[in-house]
Amino acid sequence: MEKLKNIISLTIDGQRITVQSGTTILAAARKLDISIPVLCHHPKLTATGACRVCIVEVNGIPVTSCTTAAEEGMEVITASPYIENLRRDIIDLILSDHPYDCMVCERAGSCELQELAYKYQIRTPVFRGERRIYPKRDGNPFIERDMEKCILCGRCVKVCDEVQGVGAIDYAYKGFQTKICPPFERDLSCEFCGQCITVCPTGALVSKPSLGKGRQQDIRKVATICPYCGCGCNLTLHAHKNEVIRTSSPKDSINEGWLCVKGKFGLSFINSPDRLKTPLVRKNGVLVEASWEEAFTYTADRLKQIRDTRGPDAIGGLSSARCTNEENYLFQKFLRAAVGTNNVDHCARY
Amino acid sequence: MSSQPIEIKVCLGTSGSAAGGEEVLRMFQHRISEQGIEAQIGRRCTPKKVGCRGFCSRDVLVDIIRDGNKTTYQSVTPIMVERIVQDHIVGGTAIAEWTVTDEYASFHEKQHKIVLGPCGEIDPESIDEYIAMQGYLAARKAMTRMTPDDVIDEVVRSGLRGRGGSGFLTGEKWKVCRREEQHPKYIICNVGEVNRPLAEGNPHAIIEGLLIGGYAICASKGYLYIRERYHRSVERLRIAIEQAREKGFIGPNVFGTGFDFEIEFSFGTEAFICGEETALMESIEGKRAMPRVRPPFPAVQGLWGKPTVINNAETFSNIPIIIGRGGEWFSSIGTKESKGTKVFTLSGKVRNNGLVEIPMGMSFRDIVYGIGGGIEGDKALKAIQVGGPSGGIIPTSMLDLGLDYENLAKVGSIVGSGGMVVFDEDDCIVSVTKFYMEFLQRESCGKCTPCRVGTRRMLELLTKITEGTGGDEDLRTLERLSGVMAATSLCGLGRSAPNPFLTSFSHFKDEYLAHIRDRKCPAGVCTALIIFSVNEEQCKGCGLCKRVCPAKAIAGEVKKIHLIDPDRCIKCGACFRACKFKAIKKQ
Amino acid sequence: MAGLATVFGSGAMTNSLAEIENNDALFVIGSNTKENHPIVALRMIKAVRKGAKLIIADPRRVPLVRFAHLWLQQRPGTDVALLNGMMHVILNDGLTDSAFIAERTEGFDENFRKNIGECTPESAEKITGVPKEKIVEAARIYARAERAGIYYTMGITQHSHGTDNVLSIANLALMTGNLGKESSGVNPLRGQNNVQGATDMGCLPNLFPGYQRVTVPAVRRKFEELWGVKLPEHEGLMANGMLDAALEGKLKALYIMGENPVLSDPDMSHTKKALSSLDFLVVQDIFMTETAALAHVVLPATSFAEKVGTFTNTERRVQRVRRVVDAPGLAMKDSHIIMELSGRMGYSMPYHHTEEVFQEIGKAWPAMAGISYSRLDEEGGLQWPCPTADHPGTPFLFKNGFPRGKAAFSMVQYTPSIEQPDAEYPFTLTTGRMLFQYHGGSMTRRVAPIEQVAGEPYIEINPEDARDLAVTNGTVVTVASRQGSLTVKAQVSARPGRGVVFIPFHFREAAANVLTSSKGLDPICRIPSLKVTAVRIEKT
Amino acid sequence: MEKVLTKILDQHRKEKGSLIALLQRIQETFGHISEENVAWFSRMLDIPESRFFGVITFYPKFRTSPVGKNTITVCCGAACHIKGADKLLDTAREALGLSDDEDTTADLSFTLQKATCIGACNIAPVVILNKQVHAGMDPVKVTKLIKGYEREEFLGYL
Repeated sequence: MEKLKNIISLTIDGQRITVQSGTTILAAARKLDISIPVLCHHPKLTATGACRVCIVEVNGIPVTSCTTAAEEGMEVITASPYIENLRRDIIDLILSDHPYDCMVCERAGSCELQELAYKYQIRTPVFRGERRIYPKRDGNPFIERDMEKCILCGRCVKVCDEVQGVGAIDYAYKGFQTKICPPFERDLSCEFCGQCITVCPTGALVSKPSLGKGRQQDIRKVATICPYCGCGCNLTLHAHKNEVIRTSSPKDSINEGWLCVKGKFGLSFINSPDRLKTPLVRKNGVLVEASWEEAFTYTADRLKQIRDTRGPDAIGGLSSARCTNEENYLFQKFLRAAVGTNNVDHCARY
Repeated sequence: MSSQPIEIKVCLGTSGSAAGGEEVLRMFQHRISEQGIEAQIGRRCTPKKVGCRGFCSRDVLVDIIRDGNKTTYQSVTPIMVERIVQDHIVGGTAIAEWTVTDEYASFHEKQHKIVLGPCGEIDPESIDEYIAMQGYLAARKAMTRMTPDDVIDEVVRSGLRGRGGSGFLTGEKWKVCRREEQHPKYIICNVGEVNRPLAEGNPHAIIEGLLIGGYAICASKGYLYIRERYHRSVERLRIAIEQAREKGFIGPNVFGTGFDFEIEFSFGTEAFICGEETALMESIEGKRAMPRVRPPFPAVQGLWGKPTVINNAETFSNIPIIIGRGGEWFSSIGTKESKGTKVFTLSGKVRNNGLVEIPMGMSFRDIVYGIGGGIEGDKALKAIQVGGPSGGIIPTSMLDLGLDYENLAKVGSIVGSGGMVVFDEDDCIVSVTKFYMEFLQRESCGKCTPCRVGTRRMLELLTKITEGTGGDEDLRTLERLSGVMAATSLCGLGRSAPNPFLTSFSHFKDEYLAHIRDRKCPAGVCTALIIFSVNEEQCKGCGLCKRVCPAKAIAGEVKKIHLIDPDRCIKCGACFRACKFKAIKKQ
Repeated sequence: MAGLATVFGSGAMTNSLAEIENNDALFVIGSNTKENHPIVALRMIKAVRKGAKLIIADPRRVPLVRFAHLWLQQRPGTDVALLNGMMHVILNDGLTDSAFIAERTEGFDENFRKNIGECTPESAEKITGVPKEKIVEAARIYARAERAGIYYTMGITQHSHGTDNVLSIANLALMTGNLGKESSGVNPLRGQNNVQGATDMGCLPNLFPGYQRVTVPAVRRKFEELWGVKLPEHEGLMANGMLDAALEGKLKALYIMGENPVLSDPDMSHTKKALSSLDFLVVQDIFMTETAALAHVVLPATSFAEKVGTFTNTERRVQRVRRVVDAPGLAMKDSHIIMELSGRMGYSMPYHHTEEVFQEIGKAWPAMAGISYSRLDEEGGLQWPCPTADHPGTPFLFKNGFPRGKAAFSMVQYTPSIEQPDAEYPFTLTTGRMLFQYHGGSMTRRVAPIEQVAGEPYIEINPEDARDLAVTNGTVVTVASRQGSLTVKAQVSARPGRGVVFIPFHFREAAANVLTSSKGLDPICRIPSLKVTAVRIEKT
Repeated sequence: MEKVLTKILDQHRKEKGSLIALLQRIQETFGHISEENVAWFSRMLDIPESRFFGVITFYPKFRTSPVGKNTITVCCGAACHIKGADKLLDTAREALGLSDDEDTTADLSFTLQKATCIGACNIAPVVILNKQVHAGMDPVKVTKLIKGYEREEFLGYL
């Protein structure tokens, strides 16, 4: 039972707010629509406190707002010149160990680091120095892992462990050499759910099949539903011209923004060259291309003929669990109303 | 003729052993039994091992206690044992030329040995000897006559602060944990590298302190976190635990009070970051030692998510003394805010390297020149680094500063767990700073940005300077970087990592500028900035330099002046060291 | 679904996916959730992380077992014995919810109790191979939990006694009152994106849209009015009945939309033979499937990404499908094809927009009357029943009672599966899906990266069996059943228990349904027994 | 092999030890922690291999390649550093014929390691050969130490 004593009030940038005890400063600030930049924080994962970008000032001391719980009477300043300078320098440090290849990066335009570099106008870092170079590329066919772009926020490690329950990757080595990788630096071998791509703030983890297929600004995004199992995951399909090149999922959906390998990577069948593109009619034992008119006429004639000679119950229909409600409705209506039989079923009704 | 037994105490600390202590002890045992010495003189001779008494530069140290007189021999080797046995043990005459000199007395005189007191006196593997000097009385007193709150009050009264680094008031920390309602609770003793002499010399004091602490916060389990490779410390603590368990001091129903307490080892492996409390807990849990964000503090949510107190072995060693003699007594030692004593490993270019315990507030001058006996080879003192790798560098001008938590904080340093390294005129401050930064960047866990990237960038900039390619702007960048790291790093390692640079830069700015503007290393250490050449007036043409030069960079005929080819010279310094006529110049 | 409908009067997941994470206990039986419903599994893992107890009953060590508190490895097809054993414990320990039983159920009578009383954990252990301690523990965890949910899939239904399994599960839930509340219920997880919808829409021989019986005159009259045409009075044939009728020459034409029964139905040669004996076969699909290859007319249809409409997911949530790209070539929307054919057959279906169809569904079935495209666009998805425009949808069912009044206990006794291993066919084959592939593979097998990591069929063999057969990873073996045989590479794995083997059914080159039997259908819902087939394994 | 692993596993389960304790035991037994052994324990304990690898690579003590019969550790703490630890390291490397990126001799007789401070600052510089600490070392002593040891028999792991 939550009691009233668990309610605390504090001020953030001079605005008063009342929150449940245990609420972080970051969460409280967001309630006030005060934006604090973050890189390692992710609302669906446990706090890490690693990137330090979300620092705010409490009693003159910088604390990470993503991990510090609000306290009664706390006075928080989110963007004093002192804090903004520190923040800028932290981002600068991250950029000093990050490749400057936004021009070819898949995430350009949707990269959280790029966004911060832009906001703080960091063109060349003050803190220049050696950058991690990893010549080896991961051979798995789904996830491009460019660890030079990794800012070690740890979101991927946490999502893989906490959400997906797999633990395919973890931090390895330490200090400046710290690297997130599969065991013994083998190629990634996992469920390939792509959750790590979803949470990655930079271009370190991107979908391999979509590399080079379309830039963020040239993409149309359409919300729809996954065609695979019955979970009904919400998908956002990213289309470039007439091709679906990538999938993401809205984070507040019933699937909470998570997908599986099929939903995330399994939709290229849409643009498969194997797709049936024209009606086929069997002639002399062979299926040959036909016009719609020919196919419709032939089909309707044959069905009518059978119905007229053998009765409507000589005709049956099998509908599909892959088709829409509307199509299924029309299908059974067709058999019942147009053909006149209840011989309708679907294969996967069990 | 007296029948009082003769005691022979052989120092078998890390240093004593390294110097051949075991061999010396074996020699004594062998001589005494083989030659029937005991029968010959009609009394018992008991050679025994004792822990480190601190004066390690003269190891192996051996005490002979005969008829109530203690004679200490220094630098004892196995060969010397025969004569000591004959002349001193049998003959009753000490061998004056082998005994310790005045410096041994002055080394000890200015110290105030509370926790180190029994080290070097008692056999660390004997609980009876510990009990004989009132061991476990404090624990008995705490558990039978005091409530946990009383114990905490006493520790609060003593003003004891954590000896591991942060210097947080021990009693206050315990109080927070005591208040937590969640159970079980844990109490952890970190046995760090500096604590090894304590573990080796008087392990029962640590166990007793841990036991009292466990009682005070109502923990049921104590952990001894220690690196596995400290074999001797581990072994002595293990023996101590077994003995204490046999006596019923740990285990179920301690002292019949119904309090159950178990102690377990948790073996760490080498990682400097494990000095950080939360990283240490991660390590005990078997994970990568990456510090956790705080709050929540360990006293509220620590090991396995349960309330936990962590102190180091020196802190725990003080506890039986505080309970035994009272917090009031303890607080009479030291300064206003820093009570008691602190153990340091005095090392570097000081004459008397060793383990010292000083009352808080003692000046660096007294430590270096009083206890330490001054600088080796009568060179000039340059600086003192205190507080471990992330401590600060104290210049000669601050020699009269009293060593306590407040003063060190004021000069940008920390007390730390007790490292003190002395540098002389031959040491380059920039190079030393670079060395510490190299260590810190290697030991950074890599979790937070400022420390992971910052330490690397600082190292790169310092390297640039020592290589003579630095510019003034690099100093500004270093300062700016220091500010970010100190303000925003996740744990103490990153926050204190700029200390060596900040303190050395503020006191030795000229030396930095010499590297940058003059491309010179005044101490002649930074190889990129030094040139070896032959002083023609002193060269006798002996050819030794030519022979030792690995790069074949020296040419010259016998009895004629030799020359160094600067292009070939790899600046290894072999010629410099080899020349008997000081004819090689280093600039 | 027939089972659940019998008990409660409605067959669907009683609860929502989001409720899973608030379960105190989860009983997952016959469901390889982590591979087949990966996102549901994430909710289950979340529940475990929040402190829930997870019990899994499965003949294979499915990946979710990693998170389970208890894993019961029952022999394939012995679920009723296991469930009855658990109920025995619950009855014995007095863990039943008597208030719930009294108020909301019927049939909890002497006979029922006597039947359960005979099913001791000891006897269950003998049948199932699960140690009785585990049965006892599972029963107690489930019965003592405040909010307990049961989750199952084809591991329960695809048996010659699938309906019994479902009834048994329902008994367990009813007995402990785990129904009609948030986070506690009986939840069949649907294997395909719109199975729920296809069923809801009345693609069933006995039911109109909304589970309304074709044989009830009043219902029929309502639909005759709505559709303006006279409708047939008797029930039609079920899918396998149609195949049998085709073989018998009674069914002459079949119109298949978006299905591939050759691969997905049991006993492939039987299916092929049946389809080949038709006078006329029309297949409407997006790929040239094994079934389409037998057709007289193949009509190119559109994929989900090329059309608008709605899908209903496993938790009865109706959600919008939207067009992303244009269909390739001359491919046409399925609805247009049906409308065109219907017109040519003399029954005009003049819809101008898909939404008009959806509106008509609302008229046919009151439970969906409150849902509209605009609401779906705004609210993201609605769970039926949702009778009015201001109704928020129904996250969990039976809050205020069961559609049939009182829920009925059913007396269920363990009956062995039809396919029993013997000396000639000593192994029990169970089939199912793997994470990477989907169903007959017509979609996933055209995705290159998926084929790269999981493009090869295999048979899982227990390490001890493998040793006896002198088989190692990659050894090609012949697997033969009473129906047929195939060759496939062995994968030695500790997942199945001894004597059990597993083949994923996605691969046409080693189609598991060559082996399965189309006989031994469940007497009530005519579901084939795909999970238990006796096979023999030989090195080739 | 499997028997040895099972024994370690049983003991680990009995003691409810941490992952680090397990890795220490594996290394004690085999001298190093092989990929195959990690895979085996990962399977038996259902702990992802990535956790093992993360811990192994965090602590410099753990190694994934076989260790030499003898281990020479040069302390490189501050006190040892200013007293010439780098030179000792170079000397040892040369005496053992190791290149900069090798730490173990080809015949697996020696492994050379660096230690951060081992806490024997007062007797710096120190070199540890197997368990024995050698104080006040210089390059000549290091060479002697190594050459003297090379002749001795080693009882080896398992």
